[in-house]
Amino acid sequence: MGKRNWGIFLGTLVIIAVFPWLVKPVKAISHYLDVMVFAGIFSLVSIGLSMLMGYAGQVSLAQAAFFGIGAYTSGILTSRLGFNPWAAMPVGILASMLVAWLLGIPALRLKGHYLAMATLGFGVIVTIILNEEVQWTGGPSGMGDIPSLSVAGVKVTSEMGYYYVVWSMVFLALLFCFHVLHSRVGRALRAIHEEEMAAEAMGVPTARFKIQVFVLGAAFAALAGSLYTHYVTFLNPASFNLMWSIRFLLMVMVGGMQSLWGALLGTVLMTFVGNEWLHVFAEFEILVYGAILLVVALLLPKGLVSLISLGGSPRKVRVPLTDGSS
Amino acid sequence: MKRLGSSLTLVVLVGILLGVLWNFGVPSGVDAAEPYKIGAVFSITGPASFLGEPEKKTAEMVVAAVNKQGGINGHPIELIVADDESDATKCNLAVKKLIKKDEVPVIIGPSTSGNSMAVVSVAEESRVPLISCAASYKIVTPIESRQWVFKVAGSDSHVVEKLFDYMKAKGIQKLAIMTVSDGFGASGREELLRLAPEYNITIVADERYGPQDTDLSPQLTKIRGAQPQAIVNWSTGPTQILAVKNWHDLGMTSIPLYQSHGFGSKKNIPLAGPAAEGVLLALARVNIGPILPDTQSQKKVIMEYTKAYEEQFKEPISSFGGHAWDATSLAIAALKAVGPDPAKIRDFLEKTQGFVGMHGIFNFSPKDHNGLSKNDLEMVVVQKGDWALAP
Amino acid sequence: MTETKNEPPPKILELHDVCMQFGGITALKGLSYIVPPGIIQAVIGPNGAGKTTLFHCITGIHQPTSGRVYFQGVEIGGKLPHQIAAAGISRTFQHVALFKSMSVLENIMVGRHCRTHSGFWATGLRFAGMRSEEKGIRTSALSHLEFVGLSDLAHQQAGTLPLGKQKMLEIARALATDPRLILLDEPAGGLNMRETEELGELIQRICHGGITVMLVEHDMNLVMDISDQVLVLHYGEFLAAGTPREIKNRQEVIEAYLGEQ
Amino acid sequence: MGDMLQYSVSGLTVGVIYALVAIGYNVIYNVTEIINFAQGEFVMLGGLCAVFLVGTLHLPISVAFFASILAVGVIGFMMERFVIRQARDVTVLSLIIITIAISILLKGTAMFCWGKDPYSLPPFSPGGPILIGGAAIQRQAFWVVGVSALVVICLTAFFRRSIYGKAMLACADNPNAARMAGIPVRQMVLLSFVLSGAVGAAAGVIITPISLMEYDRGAMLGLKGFGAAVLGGLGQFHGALVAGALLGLAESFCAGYLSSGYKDAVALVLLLLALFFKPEGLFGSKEAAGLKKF
Repeated sequence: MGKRNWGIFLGTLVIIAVFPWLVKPVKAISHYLDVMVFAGIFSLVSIGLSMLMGYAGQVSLAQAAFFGIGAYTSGILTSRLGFNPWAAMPVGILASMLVAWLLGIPALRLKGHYLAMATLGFGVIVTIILNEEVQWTGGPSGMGDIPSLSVAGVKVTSEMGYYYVVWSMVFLALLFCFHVLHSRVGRALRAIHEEEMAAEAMGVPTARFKIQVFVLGAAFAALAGSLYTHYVTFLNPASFNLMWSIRFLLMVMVGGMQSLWGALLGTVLMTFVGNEWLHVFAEFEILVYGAILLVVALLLPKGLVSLISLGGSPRKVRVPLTDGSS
Repeated sequence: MKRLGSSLTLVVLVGILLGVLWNFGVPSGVDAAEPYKIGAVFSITGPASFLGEPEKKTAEMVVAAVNKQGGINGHPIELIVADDESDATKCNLAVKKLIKKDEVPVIIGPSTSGNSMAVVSVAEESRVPLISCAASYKIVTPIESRQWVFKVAGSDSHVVEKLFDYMKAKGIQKLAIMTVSDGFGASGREELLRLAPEYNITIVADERYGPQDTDLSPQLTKIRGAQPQAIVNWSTGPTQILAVKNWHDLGMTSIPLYQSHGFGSKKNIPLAGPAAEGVLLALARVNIGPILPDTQSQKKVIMEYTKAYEEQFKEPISSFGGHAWDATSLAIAALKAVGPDPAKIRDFLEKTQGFVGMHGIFNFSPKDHNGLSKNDLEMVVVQKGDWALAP
Repeated sequence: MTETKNEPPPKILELHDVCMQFGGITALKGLSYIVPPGIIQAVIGPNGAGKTTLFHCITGIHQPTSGRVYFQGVEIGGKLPHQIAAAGISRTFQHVALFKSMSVLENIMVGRHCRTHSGFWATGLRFAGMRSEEKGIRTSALSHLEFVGLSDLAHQQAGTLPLGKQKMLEIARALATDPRLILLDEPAGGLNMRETEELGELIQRICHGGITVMLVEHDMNLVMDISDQVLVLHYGEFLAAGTPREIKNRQEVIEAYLGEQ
Repeated sequence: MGDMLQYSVSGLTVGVIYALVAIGYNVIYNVTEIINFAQGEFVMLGGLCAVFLVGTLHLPISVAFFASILAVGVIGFMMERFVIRQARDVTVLSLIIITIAISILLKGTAMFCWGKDPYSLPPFSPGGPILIGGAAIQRQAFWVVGVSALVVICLTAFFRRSIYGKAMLACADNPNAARMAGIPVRQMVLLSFVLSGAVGAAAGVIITPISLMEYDRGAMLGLKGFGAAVLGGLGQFHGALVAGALLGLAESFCAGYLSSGYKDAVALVLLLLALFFKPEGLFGSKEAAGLKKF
């Protein structure tokens, strides 16, 4: 991974690690910790989506559905069948990956609007199933008393504890993705996004890679789902509906699609905007939310991150001659 | 140098971001007399806004009235209202914010059963009493893990028991039910299915539909095929009006149609039009103040609330607003008696007996954090565009 | 399939009665032709003769409606483009299809894709094998960069290069897949005199390196100058084939290009 | 037997509404290849405008019908003129986000103007439902089918016969060539949004008497409408009508015979099957779908 990314990676790691202690003493914003826990959970989803959309160029409006599959699998296994949460988590991830693989094969042959609509349709079907299979999912009235996570025997119920569990997962995911992106796989994904036919002609199995990155996105979303389940300890289908898929899409778009930092920044900002700062508008919240999206989509197609790296002429793409890690 | 520069700018930007958060959030100076805070979280926007909006208006009206008379022993009441937009995640965050940032000693709301369930664990862990305005019995059971949670809405089981008593008296044995596929409908359906055998009523048809369906004739046609002696439609919002219209248009008025207490808002009758004639439902007394006999102990309180609400908001009252009246009044009563201490408020609420509210006379106990029963409801029928006590 | 040492297969590419139809239009009608290995094979013909369609059929972007395509004796008609690339056929595109936002070096490194294998897990968890493979990709890409003389532009964004250099980069990217056969689709299009000369030398150097070259080109001087064999297509059909000198004064070729006298 | 007829009647009535929404998608798609995610909101606004005109201003329903169509047509005009046209780097993704943002804004504005409660409209012709063979058909259903048929005929004629219509089709196939031929492409795109708004509004007005209308009704209608548009073959009007009817019938029969809870899922499964196995739709041509560059 390039020097620049290591710099930002460590810088952000420090900020996130210190954040709870900065916020805790100040009563007025002590609840920002809870918002950041959700921001961390949603970041996992948007990192996966950024790999799929920002790098491989495939749009998906089904991330909330995979988020839901992970959440409900964990919920059902732990509250109904007595699994240990840590054991249920990989099962949820595998289930979500399998579903993503089955959907991906036909869906990823499509492009643009068609792919958007196929993933959107699938997402709504999942919400309907969660609503209808009452005996398993508790249906619309939801499923409660799900055990919370426990690390080394200690129940992680405090926000602070959960904050570190979630954000450590986020940084592991970031590390994994950066390593993938700074390798032949990352180049292949960007090639698919740029000129799919040329990539195929150069030997990149574009169909297989698109499905693999789609499955990776689903895996991250399912992991986030499990973390969400054991944090809120209550699930209802409305938390995984189409509106949430649109929110994840917007978090990645607003932040900026060409880098994972964009997805992270977009997620944190949109989580705060959606849950915190817009309250001052109270009734007008929905209007302001729509207006922000419109302005960003119209004026900042490259997202907020592009503001940071707007250094004069299109900057040279830094690929250090010597491999970062050697 | 260039590389280090751009990574530094990112770190600096995030720093500024934190700075903005820092001072943006800090409140200005402290008020004069220490205000008693009441936290409130309602679904003011989103699909459940027909619950949250009247609840918010009522809560604000009740607090304003009390403040006009000098608040509680000289302390003004500060009502902090949060909108959870009918979303569980937002509700979870809103309640935590009320507890941590605003340090409220008592919380009223949320409006929906789903959101209430999502914050039960938060109330328990933060040991702050929460008075939910939603109906599902799961909000207060199992009681062992619901020490800090109360609810002022009659459980669906009470409404179903009232309906079944009435149907049993009419000799109805074959019943068809149609319920909307959201929290409200699912909870109603569970109670209907659970309690039917006790009144030896067999469910001959169990239909479901989406909250935004545009036409319920398929479901009603299937029900007609099952030849039930009565139909129960359990939903809120537009679908309950559609059910009445389709039931009327399909010429099924010979089979009596019962609605859930969701139909209890006055606005629904003009919307359903003449088709609503003869529709039966079990309602809390808040909706039928004028036709209550004067001897009814709740009548006075209900008439005052109805007059005040309709004067201020120029729209008919809704039974959901009544829930907020009960919750707010209970919170105020507790604050008046024991002051802003969460634990004391909890104990006071648990011991409250004979509290005259909109939805009945509340008799709380360590085992029952709802305090209502089926006798707090009346069987009502729609006659000539208005409520009338059912024969 | 082992090649016997002394007697290389007589043909590297064989087209057997290849047809290609798009709805009503027939782009290729029953084309049969054999390309011997180690030569520069030009393919010429007026616009719409089916040259690019032929390239698409060979590289798997289109599946021939009927007929068969053999590469080194193995049928590749039904295969996907990335499988054909792995088999040893690479190409450039008529309208340069570079990965514009990626760097020059990264473009070439993508060419190395079919010669390497570490997947998501290997790269994500940085297995040892993957790191050495990355180094191998880098050094190989740098050598191909050297071959086409673009070393000083390694970190330049591909999209910002002038057209001439972009064409060279595309050739370097194709070479990076270690092909046995390389298809160049109008490489000289839009180049000036000097650039065309350089291109001619590069193509000859590629051929001397043991890679068979198929060249679709309108610049007749370049074609006649460097090709060993010339195939002429006309409205999707075989018109003529032979050495540049034979083709130059064939009457039907002149008519096909200049129209009836 | 009566049930079958009843299911098909209610299925057709709802299906025709999906068809009108699908036609709204096609009108814009035909010219710009944009999928307008705010199409459902046009329908909602049409219904609520009519509610305002009839309920508050006490205008006769016929005047309200055309006034609503005009009003939402103007909204379509403003949407294209002041938003879509300003979009800089027009990628599929940014267009999806822009139209979603507009749908959220329209929904928010409707929430302020009309509040959150459902509204109804008096049926166009009063009187109870007509009983035919055990099935009760509401009079409004005849209006729904009638108006929809009228819209399809007018649009097909417009696109086939009139010079404007042909110009709009030309823009879809090849905007640059159309510009070369002197067709003002910008005006054609603008006209497509206005037309799509009008068609959406028509659907909104005629369905409101049957199924009521509220501020957030647009989303599901939009989704079902898109399903019909794809099933019928994007860009095909008669395809949209047939596919819409099919979708409505499938939903109604599923509710009748299978489980009413999975009714919406049936429509979406049909959408997915169409997208996966017949992207060009029932009536589209393979090449047309293939050539559409996304």
